Amino acid sequence: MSVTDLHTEKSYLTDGFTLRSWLLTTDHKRIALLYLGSITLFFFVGGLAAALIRYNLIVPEGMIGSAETYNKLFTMHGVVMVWFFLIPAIPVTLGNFLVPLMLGARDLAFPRLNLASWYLFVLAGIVALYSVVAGGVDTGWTFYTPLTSAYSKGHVVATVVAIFIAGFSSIATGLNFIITIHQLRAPGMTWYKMPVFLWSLYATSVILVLATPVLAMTLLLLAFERIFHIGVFDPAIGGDPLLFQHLFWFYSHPAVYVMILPGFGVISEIVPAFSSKTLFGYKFVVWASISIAVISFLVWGHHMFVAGTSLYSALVFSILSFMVAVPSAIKVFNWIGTMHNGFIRFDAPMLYAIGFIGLFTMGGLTGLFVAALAADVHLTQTYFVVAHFHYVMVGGMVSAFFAGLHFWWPKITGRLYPEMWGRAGAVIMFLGFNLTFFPQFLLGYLGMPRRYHSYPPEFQVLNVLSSAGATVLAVGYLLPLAYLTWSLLYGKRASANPWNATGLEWKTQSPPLTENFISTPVVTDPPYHYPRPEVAQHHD
Amino acid sequence: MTEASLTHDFQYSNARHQAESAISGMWLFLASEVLFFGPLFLAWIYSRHWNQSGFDEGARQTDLMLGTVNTVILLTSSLAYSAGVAFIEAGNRRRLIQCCVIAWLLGAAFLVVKFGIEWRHDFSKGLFPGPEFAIVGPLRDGAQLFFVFYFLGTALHGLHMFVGLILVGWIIVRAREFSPGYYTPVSVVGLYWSFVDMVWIILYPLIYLVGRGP
Amino acid sequence: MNLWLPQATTDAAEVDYLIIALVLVSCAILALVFGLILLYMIKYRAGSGVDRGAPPEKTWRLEIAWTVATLLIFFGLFVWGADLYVRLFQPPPDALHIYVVGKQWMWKVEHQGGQHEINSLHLPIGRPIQLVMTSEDVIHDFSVPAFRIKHDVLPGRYEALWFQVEKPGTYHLFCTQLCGTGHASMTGDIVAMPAPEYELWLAQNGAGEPMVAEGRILFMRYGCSGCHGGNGAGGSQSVGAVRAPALAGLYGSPVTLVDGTIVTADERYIRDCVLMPEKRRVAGYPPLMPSFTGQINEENLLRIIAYIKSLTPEMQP
Amino acid sequence: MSQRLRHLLLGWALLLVLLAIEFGLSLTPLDRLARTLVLIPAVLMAGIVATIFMELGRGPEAPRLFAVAGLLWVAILLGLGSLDPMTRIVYHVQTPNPTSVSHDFPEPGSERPSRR
Repeated sequence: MSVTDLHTEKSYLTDGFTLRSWLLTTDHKRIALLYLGSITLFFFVGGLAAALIRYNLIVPEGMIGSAETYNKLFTMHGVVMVWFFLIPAIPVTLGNFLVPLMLGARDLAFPRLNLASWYLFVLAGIVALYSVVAGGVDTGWTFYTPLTSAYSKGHVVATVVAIFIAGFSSIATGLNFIITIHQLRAPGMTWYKMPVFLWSLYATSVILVLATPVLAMTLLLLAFERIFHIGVFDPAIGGDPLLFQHLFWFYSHPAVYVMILPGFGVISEIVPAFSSKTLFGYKFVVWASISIAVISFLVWGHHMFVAGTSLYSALVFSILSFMVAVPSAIKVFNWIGTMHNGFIRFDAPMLYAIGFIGLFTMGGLTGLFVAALAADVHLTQTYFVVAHFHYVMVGGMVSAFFAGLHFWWPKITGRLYPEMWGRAGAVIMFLGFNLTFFPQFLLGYLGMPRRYHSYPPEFQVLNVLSSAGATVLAVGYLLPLAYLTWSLLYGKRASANPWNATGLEWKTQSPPLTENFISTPVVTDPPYHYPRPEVAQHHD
Repeated sequence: MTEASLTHDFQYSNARHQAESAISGMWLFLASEVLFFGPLFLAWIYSRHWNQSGFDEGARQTDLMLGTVNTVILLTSSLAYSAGVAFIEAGNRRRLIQCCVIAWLLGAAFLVVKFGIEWRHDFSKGLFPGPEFAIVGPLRDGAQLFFVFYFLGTALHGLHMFVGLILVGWIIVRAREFSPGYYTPVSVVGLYWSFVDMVWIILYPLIYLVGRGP
Repeated sequence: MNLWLPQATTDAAEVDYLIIALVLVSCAILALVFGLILLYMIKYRAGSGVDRGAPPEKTWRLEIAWTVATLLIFFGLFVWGADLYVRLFQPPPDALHIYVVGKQWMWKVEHQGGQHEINSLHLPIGRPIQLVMTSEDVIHDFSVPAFRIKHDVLPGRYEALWFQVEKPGTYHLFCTQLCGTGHASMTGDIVAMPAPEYELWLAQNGAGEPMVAEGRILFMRYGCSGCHGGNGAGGSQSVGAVRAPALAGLYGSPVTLVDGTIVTADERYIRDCVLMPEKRRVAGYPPLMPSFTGQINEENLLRIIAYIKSLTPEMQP
Repeated sequence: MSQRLRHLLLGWALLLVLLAIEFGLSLTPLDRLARTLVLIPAVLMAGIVATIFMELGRGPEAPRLFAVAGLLWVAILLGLGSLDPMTRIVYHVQTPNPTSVSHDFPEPGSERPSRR
């Protein structure tokens, strides 16, 4: 029956049912769904690798016999998760879907480029999976030379090519977003009337466009060195292996903010909506996003405090790293300030959002440990670092992704997900995550190095704890997959604005028409213009 | 693109709006390109910093004359194309085509000189880094680093030139569609063409000049 | 926690104080964040009828307040961490030098007396130890959690790492820079013992020639003495030899290079001179010295350097 | 129209002049570090291409924003990126005339017998 509804009601989903109408579409909403499918696939591929990693570490000598297999596993986990899930996830799915809707535009500035970027992404994914099938890589996702350029037996070049292509897909997306935000704002949609989600995507795109090409060239230099057995990183001829690390982190540190900034945006939409209160300190949040994008380019050296760089650069990069934490702190306080005096509802998106604030705060604070030089010397390259960036990326970014997915699910699919299941998923994910990764902070302090296939027995207890937590976390991830899929067919039909949220995307029907709006909207209200709760009561 | 009207796609309010977007987009892409070449320049700084004599010795092996001639060729090609843009702006399509053809020929000439002549000499002189590298003695390593930079830099620039030639050719083919009212592709390709020129303007001293001299 | 991870060196405790301080700051901020969230979740839940007051007008005062507060805290932590870091990486002059070579996938250690060990390092407590480390292949990292120190070990250059062990005992040594398949097996034991026991250990394991003696033999075999003279007295003295700088007393002294820069002749410098003479050429000497790259392996190079270090101007033939 | 053409030709002439300058500069007996000065004309040339050929000054402000961003970020990359090698290992000391020493001996392996 529900399927027939889909056919009857006019929306971007019912605008053509042929495979062609999907694979050759230039509709940003359909491309978002194409992307959603691809990144979900990669998320579970990377997740499988993670599961095997945790499985291996249950016993000190390693459950998986061969160290080589283990090294290939965590390399695959890193490469797939970083370039094929974390970096694209929010921008290419929620971003693609919402940027034009929130701006009151009919599509992105360059729809065909948008489709092309998806095909590039798929191509990159195929090459990456090929390199795995062909035998994999064992160099870690950081590809440090000379291990990668001369010693590794793995399929380095294939993997590098995959990342290279994926990079251009990101550049295309970022470029598209920036131009769209500059050019296609609806009448009355001034810069300071834009939702913070758009601001954070703008900041993200700046990083994508200006950092990714650096990675591209770095990988070219690496491939050249591996193919011709000579290159600028080769210490044997006076090249400098640290140059590779500088270049790699010039991209990869800002890339961390590519992962988390869109999350900030999502949370900045959800917290006001479920506190039915305007965002606290809008301009501060906006400029915090922009300054994060800029400062994130000035801190890469903190990945190299024990790598043999000069003392001076270590000092400079250390203080800059502390600076980048300030705008993040500002955001956290502003979200809490938003909750103050609000009318807080605890639907699943809000639960995910609160989980995000907690986990991200922990991730951010442990970042201070590794920014403080002397502490970093002890903690870097250990499980402390692993725990730290998983708190930011998985605890932070993935929670935000699920928060946003639940928040806009009714808009995207026209269906409501089962609320109770949603809340259960949020809670299980939060608990499972902490069970998995908190023990790793202790492991790190005690000195357990990362990327170890086997370890001294005294580390076993904490490792078993972590692996046990991982199973809970796995349930937390499989649950939404199940009930969200279920809701596609049997979920209740969603109204245009099920959350009483502000923002243009809620002013059009769910799911939206192919052309988004019947007539181009005109913006008059400031952002997050939530009526005082008394009024809000009447809405329900 | 079904709703796309003659002059502009449906998401834009008018043709000018779309033109501005396209031009801004190209500029942003070029900014990205600058960062693409950035690491190459940083590699130049590192390699020369650690191995100055050898690196400069490598630079002395390059062919200053061909390099300089090529630079002039490229500058002129860029001028020709920009003139073409000015002409179509003024509605003179015939001149546009002539300018584009000149620009195209000059660009092709650059590639012939660079890869047909200069690279051939370099290879025959055994300057490609590796076991058979010609320069021996204490300066060998630095010189090899220089030629890693040289070959990678010129190859990537050449690749950009090649793409540029295809684009300019495409403009020539489509020339009859353009008018003072609509010539966005001409301007956009022009931006790219001049940018490739710019890259060479920076590469030229890094390859031929800085290392040379007494 | 410290109960589980011994503080074996003088600096270990200091690093722990810094980490504890960081933990306290984090806990305070976490308590604030979680506390407020929980409070508001209960107090301002949609159902509750508490008076919300008027919507806030000006927010910037608060914003400035918490921005400045975080800035100050962070800056304090930076200074603390930086100060300690600088001390961690400034070896004292009187440190006992021990040579470490990393290769896939083992640690090779050589003591002054020529004693070798693999994947273990015996050292005396109560005096500063300076490791002179290099790698034969990829980047490794010498990490001893009980000492709260680690440093990458790079091919083609020396990295120094120093510490003073206070507590005797056996401590984990890890390679913490992914170095290939056997990465996890590139571990070892640091055995810290009182000075007398260390001397005893040296005596029992003193099979190998002392590094200096071996270095002297290599110095002849590689023909260094041809130009630099026996005992490195300098070429000019020895008849018919080419003019080459004297090496006696070179170690630790400042050297002016052709490009006018002045460097201190440390292990790193001497190593470069042997492998890439052109790069580190001394002012006033013709560029005649051939490069020994690929002709001397790391261990022999270490011996030659140890020999050159041992040379003093008094030792004329 | 013709005025625009004159503009372009002027820019082109300027480019050739700057090219000649850097070309000449590279042949002067400059110290190795000072020789990087030839990059200054090059940067000016790039600026001329951007402003005159690519008409950066005309049209919407977004392109100018992007151009500045590109420059700023590449400056960050090269600046912060070279901070480390420039301050690693060797401690530079100002000597009265750094070049004087290196002039006493011909560059090893260099074909040029003398430096002038």
